[in-house]
Amino acid sequence: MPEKDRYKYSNREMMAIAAAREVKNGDIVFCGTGISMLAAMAAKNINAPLSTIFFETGAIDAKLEELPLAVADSRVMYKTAVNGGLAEAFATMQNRFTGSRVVGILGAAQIDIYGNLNSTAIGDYRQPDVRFSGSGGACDVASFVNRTIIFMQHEKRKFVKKLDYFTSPGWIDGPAGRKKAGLPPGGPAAVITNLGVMRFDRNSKRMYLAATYPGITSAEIQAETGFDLDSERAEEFTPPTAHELRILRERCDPQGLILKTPS
Amino acid sequence: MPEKDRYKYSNREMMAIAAAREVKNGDIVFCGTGISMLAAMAAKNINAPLSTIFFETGAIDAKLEELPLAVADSRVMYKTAVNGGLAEAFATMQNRFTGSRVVGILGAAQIDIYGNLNSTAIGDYRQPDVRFSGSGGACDVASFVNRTIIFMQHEKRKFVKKLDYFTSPGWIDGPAGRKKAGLPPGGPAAVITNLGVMRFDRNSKRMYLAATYPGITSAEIQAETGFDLDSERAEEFTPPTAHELRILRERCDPQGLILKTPS
Amino acid sequence: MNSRDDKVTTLDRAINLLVPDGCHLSIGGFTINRNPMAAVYEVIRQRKKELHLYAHSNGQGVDELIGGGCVKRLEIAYAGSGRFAPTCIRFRKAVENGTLEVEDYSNFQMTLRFMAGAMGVPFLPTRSGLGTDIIKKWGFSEDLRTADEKLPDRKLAIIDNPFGNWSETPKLVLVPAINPDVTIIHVQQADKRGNARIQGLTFADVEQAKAARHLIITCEELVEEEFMRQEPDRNQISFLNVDAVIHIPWGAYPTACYRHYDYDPDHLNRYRAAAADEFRYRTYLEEKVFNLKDHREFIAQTNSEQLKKLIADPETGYAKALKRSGE
Amino acid sequence: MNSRDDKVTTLDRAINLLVPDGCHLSIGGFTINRNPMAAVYEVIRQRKKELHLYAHSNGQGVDELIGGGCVKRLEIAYAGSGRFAPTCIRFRKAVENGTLEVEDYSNFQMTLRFMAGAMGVPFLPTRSGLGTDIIKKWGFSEDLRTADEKLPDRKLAIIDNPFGNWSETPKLVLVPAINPDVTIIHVQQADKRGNARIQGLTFADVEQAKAARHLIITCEELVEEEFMRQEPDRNQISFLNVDAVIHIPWGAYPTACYRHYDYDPDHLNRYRAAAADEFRYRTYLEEKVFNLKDHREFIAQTNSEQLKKLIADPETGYAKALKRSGE
Repeated sequence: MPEKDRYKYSNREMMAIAAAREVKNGDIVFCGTGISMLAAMAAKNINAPLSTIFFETGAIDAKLEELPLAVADSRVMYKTAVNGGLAEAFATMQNRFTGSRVVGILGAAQIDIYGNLNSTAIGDYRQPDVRFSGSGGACDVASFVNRTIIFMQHEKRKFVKKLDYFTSPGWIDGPAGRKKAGLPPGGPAAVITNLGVMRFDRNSKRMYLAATYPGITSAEIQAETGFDLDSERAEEFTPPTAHELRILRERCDPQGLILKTPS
Repeated sequence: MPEKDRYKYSNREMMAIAAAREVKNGDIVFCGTGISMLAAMAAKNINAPLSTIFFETGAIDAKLEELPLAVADSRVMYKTAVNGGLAEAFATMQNRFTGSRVVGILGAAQIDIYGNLNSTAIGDYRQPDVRFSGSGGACDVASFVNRTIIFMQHEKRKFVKKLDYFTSPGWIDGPAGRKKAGLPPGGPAAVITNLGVMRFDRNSKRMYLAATYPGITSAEIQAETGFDLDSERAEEFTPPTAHELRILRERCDPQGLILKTPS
Repeated sequence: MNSRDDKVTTLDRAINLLVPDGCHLSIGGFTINRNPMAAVYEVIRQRKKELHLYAHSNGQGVDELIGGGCVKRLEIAYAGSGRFAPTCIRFRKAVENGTLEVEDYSNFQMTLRFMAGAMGVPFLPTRSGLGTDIIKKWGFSEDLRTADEKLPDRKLAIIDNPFGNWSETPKLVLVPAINPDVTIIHVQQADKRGNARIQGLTFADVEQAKAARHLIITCEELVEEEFMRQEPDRNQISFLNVDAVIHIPWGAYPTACYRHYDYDPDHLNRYRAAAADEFRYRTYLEEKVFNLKDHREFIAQTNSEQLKKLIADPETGYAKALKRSGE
Repeated sequence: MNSRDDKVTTLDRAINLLVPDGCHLSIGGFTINRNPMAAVYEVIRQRKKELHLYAHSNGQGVDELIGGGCVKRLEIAYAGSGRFAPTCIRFRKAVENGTLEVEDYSNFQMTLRFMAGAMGVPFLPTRSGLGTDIIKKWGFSEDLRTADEKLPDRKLAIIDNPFGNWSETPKLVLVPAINPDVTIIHVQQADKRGNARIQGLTFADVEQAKAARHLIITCEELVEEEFMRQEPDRNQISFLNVDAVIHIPWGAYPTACYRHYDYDPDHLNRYRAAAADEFRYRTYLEEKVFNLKDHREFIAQTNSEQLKKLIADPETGYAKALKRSGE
């Protein structure tokens, strides 16, 4: 009997667990609100107990007894190692010694094949069809840190050939892109969507399909992607285990604030 | 009967009071250790009760129940408005709104006719005959703030045509000097020595003799000055009053730590 | 900035005096925490117009000022209220309708810009944004920048590192200083001279405060100066920077104030619903802002049972087990 | 930098491991307060050589490292111990004898250099020093700078403001970042993971700590992590930056440690007298450093009546009415 038949899980749970598995023990995990925070909490509670959750607002290693609904939620201030401010938080990521230990978890409205992100606007920048929140700390994190993990809804209009607005740097335009731009090394490591997991080719820095979720085909993913996605290396993703799900649900989001709310 | 015969005062007391009188009510007073701190305390206790004593170490409006022997003395930390650090303290002076309200009290090993200071070295910079402590915050204060008051021992080798090392900017080389260098306006207002008080000509920005202490002649002061000192405008200095002296001695330095120690 | 010994005043007077139409304003707080909401509502109530607004990641306060029709131009990194509005709704409408000019920066860039203003330098350097449209696309036109002497002529500048590859950094983004005409922040404690203490995360409030020509502080608690001086290590802002102090309990409501009260999820959800609809938003403004005399009246009108639920648990600093989901 | 959960070690081991000969070292503290003296004596005791030392206004610690023969090059703003030595004596002798190379900056410049290192940028800007010899005269030769890859090629750089006259600032001094191989600071409280709390003025310790590749913290009190987390607003340094934690009561002696003890005027006066004379200084080094096993022994040897007089009054944080005048 296949493991996955023994319990049900939602797409969002799958995504949170997929991202949590990317976190290594000892990582400093920069996260935002919503699913990225949940993934960071899951990682710390499951596979990376020595990882440190870190918010751009300045909270280092928050206890998170309840799930914050914003990175400035008072819940991130409780029993931290240090309560500082934005200046210190971003400096920690730009700092050459600590920055290289940070993994950033980001989301966006659009992504291109090099993992560059748009979280600012659709259409003309000065009078957009759709306006989003803007960079926040995303551009900073994507500029500074060693590794980023990106959450996306997998839709053709979001996986685009060309971003309407280029908010946060991925690999820019290929292997020399970041260096040419003047950015430190490091860049996106994985894109986690509701359909599968994408990674970036070591040489070309182009996105490829690394894993499909159970029941999803490469062709279905390609159909939802606005550029050609190499699927040669695609494997089937190992779904969340009962243990992972239990911790995610019971310890990380017992109120269902993220797992059960429409995004 | 002249007032001054009714009590005795030392040169150092005269200097402290002379500097204290330069402080205006509402000024933010940057001071160092020794006589400059004493002058700031005297001003606050005598003529400028709303002035604020401010140390480069980050202490704002310290209570100073005992006289500190260094600007990092724990005595400056007691009941301040804020205990910060160096970064905040110097930023307050470079800040365009607060900086313009700061008066800095400085000392030096050498001074020139434009009020530029040397507190670094005598002789060749790389292998000096005499090495001093170096700038500390003096160069910063002299660069940023609206007005400085300078304490000097009046000796020919200290009032020089050319500084051996130019540590802290006064008027540089005349009325356009600071602007040419890229510095904000403001600059030295008075030089207070053991012989008299010098000021700077409004137009030429050259030092002139503004006041001689009782019993001291302009010629005696010129003899101790390594450049020509205009003495046309010199008046006799009004010596410390009994009230000023009492507060200086009893409230500011009851242990005689500054007033009774060789400098 | 002044040296008066007692700066306590009313919000009505402070806003009237220090926030003229068209002024360059900065407000503290972050998304749904410690926004100076009492002051925001007073600015709207006084029908201030054409404000040039600066924030980094301010959600509720920025959105209400925009919704209230007070803001002409905005420089910001992130206009969102966390899970309550991933993109602020009145902000979004205003940008899409072309009624609000926006200049985008990153969060660190905005922080550095306030820090530069506080430090008295014209810019600070960072590596953030190299290669992106934050560098290339400017929201404000060059003409506007040239014409307005309160704006730097460039959004930012790129320079080669004058120290070669020192710090392994070949080039940098320089972001220009902000010196707002006035900054408004809400703090937990202040004394009548203006010494102020923020509890919990400070966000960029301290930099915003020190960058400004004038500073208005609203506080939950107005305490004795002696109390503030007992523990000066915990104070961030001294009287040197402060112009006005206003005592307003619940002054950050409906956003949170750590150790005092939580954000009000019900109110924020109702706000979101109202903000999405022009008619309902008009009604909201009339009922919750224009028809009320002041913040005290707003708080008095608010369901007291609900307020009680928001009061912070003394141990954690927030309202434990507060019902926060759904509409 | 590491993620170990227990970084408590001995000073002997930490210095041995993290302070090799020739390394670039930075020490915290200011003149006669909170110098990491126990660590300074251990560095001397281990006869470290050719150190490249960074400080801003460090008096006693810098002077003893120089006197102990450990320092080849020094970058500093102010080498003095307040009224106890307006110019540090062994420093002065070493410079006048040509045995110490010095690069001079101002206090703010040094602070900005550490801050740049902490922030991860190659420089920070200031207006300080324009027109002076701090800009024009370089202590380290261009050849040395070019040859040593741990030094920037220039002492500093002057640039025109790329934003025109924005902030009324036509030009600026850029000072290069410092990233020491190791920084040592002494704090009042730390836990075993390295979370640290400084009481009173922080000087530039926090910037020095965060700029460094490795960080050694000595502390007066080693406390439970839970204690540190009860009031995280009061902590300045997190475990993320820390390599080693060493519990050393009286670790700043003979300099002061606010809220714990005062500086020792008698010892500092005796030090000054010894420092002025070659023979007496040799004797001082033998008796007070080389012949002692560690700081504990140094403290045990010190007159306990005198130590008692130095203990801080709980109200003011210093030793009230301590006899401080004369020799």
